[in-house]
Amino acid sequence: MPELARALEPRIISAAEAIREATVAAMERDERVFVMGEGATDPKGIFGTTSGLRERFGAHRVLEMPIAENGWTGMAIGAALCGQRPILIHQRVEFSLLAMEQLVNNAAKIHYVSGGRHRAPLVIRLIVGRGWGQGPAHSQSLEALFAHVPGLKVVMPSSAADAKGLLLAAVADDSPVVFIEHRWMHYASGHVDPEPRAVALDGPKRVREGDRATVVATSYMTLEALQAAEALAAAGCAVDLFDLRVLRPLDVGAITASVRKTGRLITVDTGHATYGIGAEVCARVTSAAFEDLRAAPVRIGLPEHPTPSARSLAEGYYPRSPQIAVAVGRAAGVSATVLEEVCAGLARERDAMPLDIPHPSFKGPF
Amino acid sequence: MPELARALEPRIISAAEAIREATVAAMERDERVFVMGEGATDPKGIFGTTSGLRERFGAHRVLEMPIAENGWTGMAIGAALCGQRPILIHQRVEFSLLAMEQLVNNAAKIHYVSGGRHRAPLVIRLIVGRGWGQGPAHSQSLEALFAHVPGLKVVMPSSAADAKGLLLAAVADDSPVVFIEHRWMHYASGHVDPEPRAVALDGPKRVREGDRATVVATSYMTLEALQAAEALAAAGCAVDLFDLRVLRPLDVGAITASVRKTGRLITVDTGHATYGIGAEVCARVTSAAFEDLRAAPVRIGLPEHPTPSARSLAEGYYPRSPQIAVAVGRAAGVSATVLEEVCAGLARERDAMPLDIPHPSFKGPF
Amino acid sequence: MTQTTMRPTLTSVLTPHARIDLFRQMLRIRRIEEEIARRYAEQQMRCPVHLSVGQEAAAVGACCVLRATDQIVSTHRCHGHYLAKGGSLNAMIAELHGRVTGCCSGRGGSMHLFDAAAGVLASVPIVGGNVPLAVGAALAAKQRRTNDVAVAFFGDGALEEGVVHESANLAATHGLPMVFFLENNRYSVYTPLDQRQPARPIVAFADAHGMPARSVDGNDVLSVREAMIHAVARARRGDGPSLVVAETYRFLEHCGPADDDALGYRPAGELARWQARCPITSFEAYLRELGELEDAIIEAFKTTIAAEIKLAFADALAAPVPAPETAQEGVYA
Amino acid sequence: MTQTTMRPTLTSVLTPHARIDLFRQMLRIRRIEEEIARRYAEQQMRCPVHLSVGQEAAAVGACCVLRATDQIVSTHRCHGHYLAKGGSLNAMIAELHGRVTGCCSGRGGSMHLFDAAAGVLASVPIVGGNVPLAVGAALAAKQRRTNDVAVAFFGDGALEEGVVHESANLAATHGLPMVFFLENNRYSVYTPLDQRQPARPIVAFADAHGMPARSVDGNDVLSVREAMIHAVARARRGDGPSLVVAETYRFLEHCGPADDDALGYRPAGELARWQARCPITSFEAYLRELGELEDAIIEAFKTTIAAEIKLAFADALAAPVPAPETAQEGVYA
Ligand SMILES: Cc1ncc(C[n+]2csc(CCOP(=O)(O)OP(=O)(O)O)c2C)c(N)n1
Ligand SMILES: Cc1ncc(C[n+]2csc(CCOP(=O)(O)OP(=O)(O)O)c2C)c(N)n1
Ligand SMILES: [Mg+2]
Ligand SMILES: [Mg+2]
Repeated sequence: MPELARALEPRIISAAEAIREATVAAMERDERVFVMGEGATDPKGIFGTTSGLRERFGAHRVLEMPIAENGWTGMAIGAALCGQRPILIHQRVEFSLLAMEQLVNNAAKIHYVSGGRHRAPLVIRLIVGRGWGQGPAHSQSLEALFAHVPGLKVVMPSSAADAKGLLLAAVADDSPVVFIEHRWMHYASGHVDPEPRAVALDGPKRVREGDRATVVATSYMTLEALQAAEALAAAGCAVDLFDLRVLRPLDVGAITASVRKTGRLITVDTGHATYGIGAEVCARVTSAAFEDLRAAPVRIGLPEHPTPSARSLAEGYYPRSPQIAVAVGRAAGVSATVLEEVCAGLARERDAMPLDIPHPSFKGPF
Repeated sequence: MPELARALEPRIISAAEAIREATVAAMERDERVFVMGEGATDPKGIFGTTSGLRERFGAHRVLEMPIAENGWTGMAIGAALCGQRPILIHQRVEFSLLAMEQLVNNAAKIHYVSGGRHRAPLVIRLIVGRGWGQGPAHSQSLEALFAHVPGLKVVMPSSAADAKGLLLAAVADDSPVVFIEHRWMHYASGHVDPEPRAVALDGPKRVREGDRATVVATSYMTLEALQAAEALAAAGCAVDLFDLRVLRPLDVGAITASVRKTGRLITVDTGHATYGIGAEVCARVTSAAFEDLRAAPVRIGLPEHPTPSARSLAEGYYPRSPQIAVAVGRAAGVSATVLEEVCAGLARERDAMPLDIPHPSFKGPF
Repeated sequence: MTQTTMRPTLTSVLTPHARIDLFRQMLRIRRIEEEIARRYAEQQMRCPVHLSVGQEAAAVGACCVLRATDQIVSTHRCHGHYLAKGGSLNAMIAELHGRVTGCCSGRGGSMHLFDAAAGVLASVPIVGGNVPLAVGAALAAKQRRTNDVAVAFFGDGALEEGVVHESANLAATHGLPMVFFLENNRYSVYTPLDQRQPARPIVAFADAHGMPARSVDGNDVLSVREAMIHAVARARRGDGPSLVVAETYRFLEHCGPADDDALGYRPAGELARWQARCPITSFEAYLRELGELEDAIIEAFKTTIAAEIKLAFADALAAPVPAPETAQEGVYA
Repeated sequence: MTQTTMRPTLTSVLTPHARIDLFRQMLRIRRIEEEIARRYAEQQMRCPVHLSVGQEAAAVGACCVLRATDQIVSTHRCHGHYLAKGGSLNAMIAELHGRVTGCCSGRGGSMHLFDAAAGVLASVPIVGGNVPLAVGAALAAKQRRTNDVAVAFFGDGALEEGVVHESANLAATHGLPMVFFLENNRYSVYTPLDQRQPARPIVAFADAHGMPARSVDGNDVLSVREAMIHAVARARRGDGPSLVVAETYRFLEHCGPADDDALGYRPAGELARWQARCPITSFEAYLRELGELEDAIIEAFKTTIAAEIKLAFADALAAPVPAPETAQEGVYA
């Protein structure tokens, strides 16, 4: 393929590969950047996102960590205060619960409390979300815990391109950024700019346009919502779909503008609904666009119980595109018969995929 | 005083004393109940709430703890699984961040994950809120972090009577209950039933009645909101004021009914507003009573930055009764001039009290 | 370092029958794990599995000196401990299959095995997170004066978690009836010990927390048992906790059914060296030497075990899956 | 236990002038703390204060061997460390008064002292939470090849926190240039050591994490200095971390300005016994014996220090408080 054609050709890679690319670029660009985590150097390389880094950048920049999450989170903060720019990785968000003290009391506050003198430029990569029967302590999506804390930035990409661009921006940011990756998002593939171009951490992105309703989704749920939105659009009901992307600091300006137009708001996020991401989006947008809201906002999230391991229970646990389509369609006034057809189509698509695995390449169990 | 008269006489004690009374009663009633914490046996007895317990119940039921929050939280869970009923105490909510892993992964989930076979009947007492220049890591109100987690119950009392009754219910509950005490709430005094009568963990309590707006407050902010509500009532604007009390499981039934009547909702809580308690209350009530809402719900909470230590900065940090009155009065359509008067009165009351201490008996710094 | 020399005690004298039973138990665990591995690819067990093949002597040697009311707390790698302590095989296999008859009614999967009747208090998938639960069980035993002991199983990786140190300090300070049982299989997932901890005798952990320790050949069921007899006796006497370190090795991959030697994270020949010290074949050889074990007995064991396993899988597959509408039940007690 | 016997090294030889300066530094810290205590009741310093009276030899002995680019990380009880490392007195007193001229612009209060120029990286009010920050500073020094070392100050209570063990393991495994400096003042708030930790030599902590340790009379500034010389040299050589335990005692209440002996949590006579071993008066006696110190010098020190303190308080009180509308600034960098 001639060079120019190749440059114009879409370059389809997975989000996991995009994360790896962003990491390589950040490390090449700035020698203060280093990577640390349990498994960062192992043969699986954290879902492939760190594969080969140690060989490329050496052991002093790609650090294998003992099982001591609080300790090495504090260590990263200390190194960041001294001018380094660590990227921390927790293979499961649950492990990072051990590091909450360091993240909430030190990382989030040290810039503020020092009157702006200290900087803690670290990126904390957390992997959330569903897996193969992982059970309740290996499958949570706890982004709301981090999003509540002033001083942290919280980012959730939903595409390969954003995974790369937002991670680059996170590494370049002088504040601590919690970068949350849904496990199934790792398999999202798409065109990714070969250049290391940061995507600003400046708020939601509209991924589909329409005027019948406003849908706000996070991370992997953006993909489910997109399927729903496309099926609805085919049935004549086009909606605005936003990928929230930056949970904190939260900017709902574009969403509010959309709701002013559509009069309806539906949120779809990856965590528990109660005291979750959708609650804030609904509360804030309701405040800002009350007069234009024509129906009560609707939230879709996980039900209020832990993740069960058994497949038969996990089935109903995770909202999928048909449920989203129903909620959105109802809000947008789509007739019951049309909605039934839309859902049937989505359900057929969904059922063609295994329930507890994200991608045919996924062989479980890890 | 003759006995009958004494029985009818209001028995005014502080919430801190009420907590101590509840603990004594629970320990007397059930020998499986025991108390543990850093400082549980020391001369200050955790704001007086554990004073004398060790002398009364012995060292095997009142355990002094090393500075190892995650360890002894796990220890408590293990003891609870074996039939004991521990009461854990963290003098600052920040210390409990070290125990998030045990609380979120084990305590909250073990009953569910075991198909109902395991029980973890523990009470985790957390002290939140403001103090004398404590700075950012000794003053947070992080109830939203716990309230987001299914499997935990989360309770916040606002009066001495409720402190006693709700704590008794928490100890009797077979699920883990996070019992959150605002530091200034400890000084709230009132009549407390001498008998150990539990107050069911079943939802909000209406503490004032009116039809101009619905105000929902948590813990210490209920007291500030009550002052505002009383001043407004005196100016002819009576509102429904609810003390939320049980943050999880959340029951907004009575609040929704009230909003159907008043058409206005204002939430006032002790934590950060964004992704906070008020967001959920607003989102949920908006869903349930959308048709009857006549204005956008209003949230009052902490601003989106850490607690500064300096008094001049703390001043504006904590919302007080005048701000609440303004928000409520505006929502309820009180005229600007009336509102100004109301606020001036409240500000006079407020300014008569020192800013950073809760009670004249408080001598700082602890 | 408190490496008390081993001296046989009265209780440590074993009848040939008891010795053979230790062999049978190890063989049983091995066979069960192997069957799980064999069937895993069928994708009926849809949860991560951390198999304990190679570490059977630790599980059996530790649990054989415990009574049913003694409590153990296990990890992600819990099958062996659960079985050695007397946990129900059927409830375990059903759990791996996500069935209502599972020990967690299908809600937990392989990393949450427990059996109240057998004294398997809980298994916990968060490394180190199980250890303080055992401290709590020991505290409850002391408070309730049951004279039971609690045993925390944990791996070499767990030693890196602060909570394990906190637990040791708590147990030692409060003189609790408990044993810290460390299976040093030298790896945390793919990372060898020397990349995660400094070079020093692992038993120094116990010194730091003022408790006695003993390090034993974890592939020798009798050595493990011997060390546990002392540790458990000490705990039951009310003299407080101690540490037992069992030096052992995992034969299969960290998580999943396969052999992973090809990945290259183990030094060449290391796996083979340890396989040559297989806890089961070496104990078999020893018992044969003593004249206590012969082909017929082994065959009989194998037959019984095979039947039991077959039944457990058949029962599991025949059992209903939990009804979706039950998913919301039982969040609160 | 690696209690290397003390051997004087070249660097450990002190000139009389340097010796006197150690005295002056301790006296200065004492006087500053006393002035804070004296003025605390005026309620102009509206934040908790954890005074270090009695522990001056630890702070000065530890910091006197460090250079400005070496980093220390301190705790809630940070005044002494901050001053000994060269932190600005004016910025500290202003911080306690919540003024814009404070080292944290008034936002942190007494428990958040730091001074970038002096190498006081941070002070942290969460027990143990500061220690991994020092590990990170040591890591940065290694990655950036600065040849600086990092020192984590912590108390006996912090030893109970898992994160301190995690930090030790991290520093040892990665061979980081760092010193764990433990001030054992025997109490955590009101709770004595024996209610919180088992009986065992505290230096066993270091063995558990494969690093050398030395326990010294923490009220003897020369002993502390001597131990630090070895520990810092080792770190700077690239040989990894070590532990120094300074045995010492707190004279005032845990938090606040008062003497709290009347509360009864200290055994009768204990405080008096330690006061008799006051690090300052005993060093003074020693220097007088050497003939290096006399009344005139001491008086001169006192005068200078008093003037400096007076100025610091006056400056603080004269400085503006932060404007309320700035409270929202600087959440993100
Ligand atoms: C807190 C925490 N961090 C990381 C993990 C991921 N993880 C699962 S098992 C494991 C290795 C544990 O090693 P070890 O304790 O030696 O047990 P082994 O697997 O060797 O039996 C790790 C790191 C986890 N489960 N929990
Ligand atoms: C994680 C945590 N738990 C509890 C506290 C409350 N606290 C403040 S200082 C202190 C005692 C610390 O003792 P030690 O480490 O010996 O230091 P010292 O006060 O003796 O200097 C405690 C328990 C805290 N700040 N952080
Ligand atoms: Mg291991
Ligand atoms: Mg101390």
